[in-house]
Amino acid sequence: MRAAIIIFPGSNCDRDMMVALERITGRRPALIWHKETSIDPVDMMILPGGFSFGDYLRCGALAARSPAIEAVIDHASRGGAVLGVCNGFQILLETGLLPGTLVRNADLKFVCRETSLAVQKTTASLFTDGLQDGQVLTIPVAHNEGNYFAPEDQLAMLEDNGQIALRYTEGSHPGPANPNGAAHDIAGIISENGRVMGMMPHPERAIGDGHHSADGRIFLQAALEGVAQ
Amino acid sequence: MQVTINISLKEGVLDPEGRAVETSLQSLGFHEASNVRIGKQITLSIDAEDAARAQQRAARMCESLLTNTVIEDYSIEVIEDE
Amino acid sequence: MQVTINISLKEGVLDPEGRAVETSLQSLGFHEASNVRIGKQITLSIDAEDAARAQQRAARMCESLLTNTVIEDYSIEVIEDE
Amino acid sequence: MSEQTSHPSVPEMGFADAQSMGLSAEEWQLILKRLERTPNQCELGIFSAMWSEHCSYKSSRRWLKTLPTEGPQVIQGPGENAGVVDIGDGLATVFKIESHNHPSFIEPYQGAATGVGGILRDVFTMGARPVALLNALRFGAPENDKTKHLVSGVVAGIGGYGNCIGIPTVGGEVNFHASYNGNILVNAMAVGLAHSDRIFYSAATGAGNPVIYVGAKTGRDGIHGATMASTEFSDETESKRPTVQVGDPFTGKLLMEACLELMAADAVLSIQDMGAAGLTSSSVEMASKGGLGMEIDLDLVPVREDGMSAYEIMLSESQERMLMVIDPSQAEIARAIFDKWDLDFMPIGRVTETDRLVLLKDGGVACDIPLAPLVDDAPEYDRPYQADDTQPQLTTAELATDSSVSNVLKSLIATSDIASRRWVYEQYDSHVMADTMAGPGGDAALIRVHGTTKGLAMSTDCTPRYVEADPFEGGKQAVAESYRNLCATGAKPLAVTNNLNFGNPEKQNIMAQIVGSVNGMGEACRGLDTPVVSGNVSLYNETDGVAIQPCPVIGMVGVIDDVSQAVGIGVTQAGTSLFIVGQETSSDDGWLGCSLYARSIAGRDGGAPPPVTIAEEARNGTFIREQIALQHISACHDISDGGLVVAVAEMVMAGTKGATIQMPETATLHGWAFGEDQGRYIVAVQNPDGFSLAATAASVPVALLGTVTDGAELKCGNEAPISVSDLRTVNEAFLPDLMR
Ligand SMILES: Nc1ncnc2c1ncn2[C@@H]1O[C@H](COP(=O)(O)OP(=O)(O)O)[C@@H](O)[C@H]1O
Ligand SMILES: [Mg+2]
Repeated sequence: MRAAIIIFPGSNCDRDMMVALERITGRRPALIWHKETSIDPVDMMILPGGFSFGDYLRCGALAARSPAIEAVIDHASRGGAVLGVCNGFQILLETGLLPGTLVRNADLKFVCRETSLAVQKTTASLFTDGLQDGQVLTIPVAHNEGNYFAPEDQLAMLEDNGQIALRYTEGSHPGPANPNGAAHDIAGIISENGRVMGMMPHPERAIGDGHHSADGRIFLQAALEGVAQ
Repeated sequence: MQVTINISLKEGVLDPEGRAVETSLQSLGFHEASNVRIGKQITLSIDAEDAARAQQRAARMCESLLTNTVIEDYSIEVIEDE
Repeated sequence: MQVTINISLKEGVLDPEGRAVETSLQSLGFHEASNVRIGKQITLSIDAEDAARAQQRAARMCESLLTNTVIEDYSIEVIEDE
Repeated sequence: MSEQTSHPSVPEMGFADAQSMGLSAEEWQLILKRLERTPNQCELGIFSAMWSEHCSYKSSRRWLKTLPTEGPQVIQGPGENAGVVDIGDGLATVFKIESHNHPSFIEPYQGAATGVGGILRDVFTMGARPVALLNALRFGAPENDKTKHLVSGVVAGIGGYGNCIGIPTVGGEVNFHASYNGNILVNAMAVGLAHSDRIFYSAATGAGNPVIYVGAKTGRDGIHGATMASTEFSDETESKRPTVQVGDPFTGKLLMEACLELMAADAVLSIQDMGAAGLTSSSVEMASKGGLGMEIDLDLVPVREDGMSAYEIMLSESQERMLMVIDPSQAEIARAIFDKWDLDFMPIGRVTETDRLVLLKDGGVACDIPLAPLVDDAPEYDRPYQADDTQPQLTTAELATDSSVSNVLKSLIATSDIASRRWVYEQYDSHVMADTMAGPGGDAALIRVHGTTKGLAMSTDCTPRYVEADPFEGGKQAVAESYRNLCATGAKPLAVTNNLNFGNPEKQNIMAQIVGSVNGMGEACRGLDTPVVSGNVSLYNETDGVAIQPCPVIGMVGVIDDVSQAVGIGVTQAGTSLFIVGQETSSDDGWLGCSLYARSIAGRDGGAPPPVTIAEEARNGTFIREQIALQHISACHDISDGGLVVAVAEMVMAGTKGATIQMPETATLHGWAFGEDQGRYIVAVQNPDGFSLAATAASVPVALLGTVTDGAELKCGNEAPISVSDLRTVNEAFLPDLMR
């Protein structure tokens, strides 16, 4: 399993993701600077969390115009696996690899806390094939713009196509299940072919070893196995 | 050339910030305020031979970076230097 | 009455966002762009008897909530309903 | 333009100019004497900035010198950008706290954000990668008009910077008191990790070496911020609204990565961030520490605006800038690194042998002054002091009320002082970097140290009402409480940083607060073996002549050898026994004077605060750490604000179980339940007999308090049980209600 993490100026979860993947697979993923125009073939490309380009203009907007993104789009168009976490999700939406947009949290505040996520296995996807339908994962979020929005018809299409892979659900946190007001409680979506996924929660911050939860490891492990299939 | 680009959310697109501002205005006693929407205004200089060209380049900038055409509309104003 | 409020950073106040956007425009090949500054544009309806009154209320809203007068300037435009 | 271009003495400055820059008549005379001529505007500005309270510590220096600063663990004490402490394995922790009080009052978001940015630069300047942020915040009364706006701006600003740059904010404190209505406190602390043999210092080396400016461009931001931070506030200053500094965490992140990369490449000889007083303090400090001079061509400084004068360039407080002396043979490598990160990299001058600071502008000399007087001859005052009357010792009997313990508990945990801070800390990314083993909500925060089993523990603390009532005991208490917070997780406290927030030192009673609390702090740090390695002083925190409650904040850092053995405050194992550590069963007449109970329940402010016995703190803390290392303790919490029963309630709310506690049959039950006697902890233990024996052996008094139960209730003696979810609801309400 070869993975590459794309680093943009302002990315700040690149190292976290690298450490998590290394702990899970024993193998260090490649780190790719955003100015690279070609990327050696890998099984999965990961867009990490953070504040690429300071979140200026719109989250992910400036990163989505980086040279390395063309290689990511190329990889995806050949059916390669792509995972975007948090800011990485925002970037994927800006590139058009996934539909919709992420706007400011409904209460206009940054939110960092644990969330409970229900896995939805309504369509085949390498990201969810190894998980159970309805399985609840406890994984933290930390973002300012995680409020998923798409026009009604597009939301209906996402539902019909089974592209909603993770939904916020009731859990142990005292606050509301949905931390940001996202439409249809969407925490993560996949592309129609199930090979590109974007999610707001940070699995790399929940891999056990002293983290509050080890459910992020379960998620990443399943995704890595899914890619290897 | 001095160019102003106004970017607003398309109708029907959720504007949590606008909504929050409206609520705050109401609670401050500005009951006459409604339909608050928050957009962006970008100003920049564009080095171009004429206004039409500046307008055209600004539109290209909007399409390729400055706006998210899924949820945003834009309008451009060019002021010629004297 | 339809009111538009343009809010911009005072001159001399650092605009990191404008700078980042400018750099990005340059690297996308828009070399003619410079002095990019990013402000806000708020649109709202104000229920008022006349334009002067709407203008006055909008200014009050700016002073008490909409702008951060330490670092921002604002201007108001009122369009009367027909 | 001509004013700055020609000779240094044109235009001539007079005393009135000096005064407008915050200098006294004596200081003006001293400048004339040292210079043997009249300074020009730029030179005068440099003197005024360097001699401001903020840069020179002229009122506090005499007392700061009395603090203990040494120990085998100390690699670098006060005097550098941040303190450096050995944590073994070839690693060091680098940390400091700093205030941004005045800017945050004027523009809360940017003030707080730039405070965070500034303290981060202090830490990575030393060659350390920042790994955690903390803060200490004081706001006015909740009902004050401005409080809500200030809270929301400051919290958003702290988060805005820390979240974006990607350093977790893991702890802090927030309190509300009317004395901060017109003068809030925003103190930010950063903690970093470095290799202990790869620390970078600011002293310039090698005459002839290039001086390089890196980072963001210089604008007219916050000119004279350092002097502003040294004068009292009034409505007039508020309306003056100086150009505030705007933080750019994105550039901050690039600058941090570029500097760390450059340091790893061995190209940096000395480095200093441009903090308060910008290019002035950085150039003066680098040159004077190196015993050398510096010549800078101001025309080469990257600027954002046209027509900036020498004065403006030297005193600008634009953010995200650094000054470095580099090895000339490494210049190309250095430039390539800064190019990669899209940052300015500009040689602007050189180190000289002259002992002078020489600034060139527009082909002329804009400044030519000797460095020695700026630093060594900076005024130092021995200000007179006279303490306010000592507070009476209030008896438990005179503060007793009729309410049941359970009812008092419910009231106390709802008060602004004790209520949950969740609304605040959920706006901070507390686990970016993925090393946060314990974030906000417990006692100390814990950050794992990569490549080792270790964890860094850290906390910020101060109880201003104690300091106000008795500066000496209050100063001791701030240290002791931080110490307890660290010990409660199992970590060994190593050293402290402090931020002395006080009113106008020219008033004798304020000066007495400073002297008393520094003395108390010193005694505690000596006794607990936690030397002071860095710090900051913020004086003149007054509005229209009314001073804040004194707030000498302590930031403490320690280490736990095996972070997987750390314990939290939440009770998680039914059947474990709860003990009070540091208290005999018989001593049930607790100290209510100056407590939150006295203030919120009995309606009585003041009274002597609980005394702190440092030897007992050390003994109890050591015992707690040993028992945690032996894994005899499954939950631990120190007893502080609100006393014993509040501490138990916090353990239950943070955990997954309930508890039953026995209460003594005594006339002074409220003293027992809510007294704020120091040096105490509550622990949950598996083996009560073994624990008691160990305590006896260590001469630590302990008393059995109760049991952790499977139910979701807290039961105090024979009183009706309170459901844990009710406790949480009451405890969580204050901030969301206030901020709604
Ligand atoms: N401003 C803040 N930022 C981050 N965390 C905070 C802040 N204020 C309080 N906290 C966290 O809330 C918890 C309770 O704070 P506090 O009551 O001051 O604790 P203690 O009394 O143990 O010192 C601590 O974990 C603290 O770190
Ligand atoms: Mg504390």
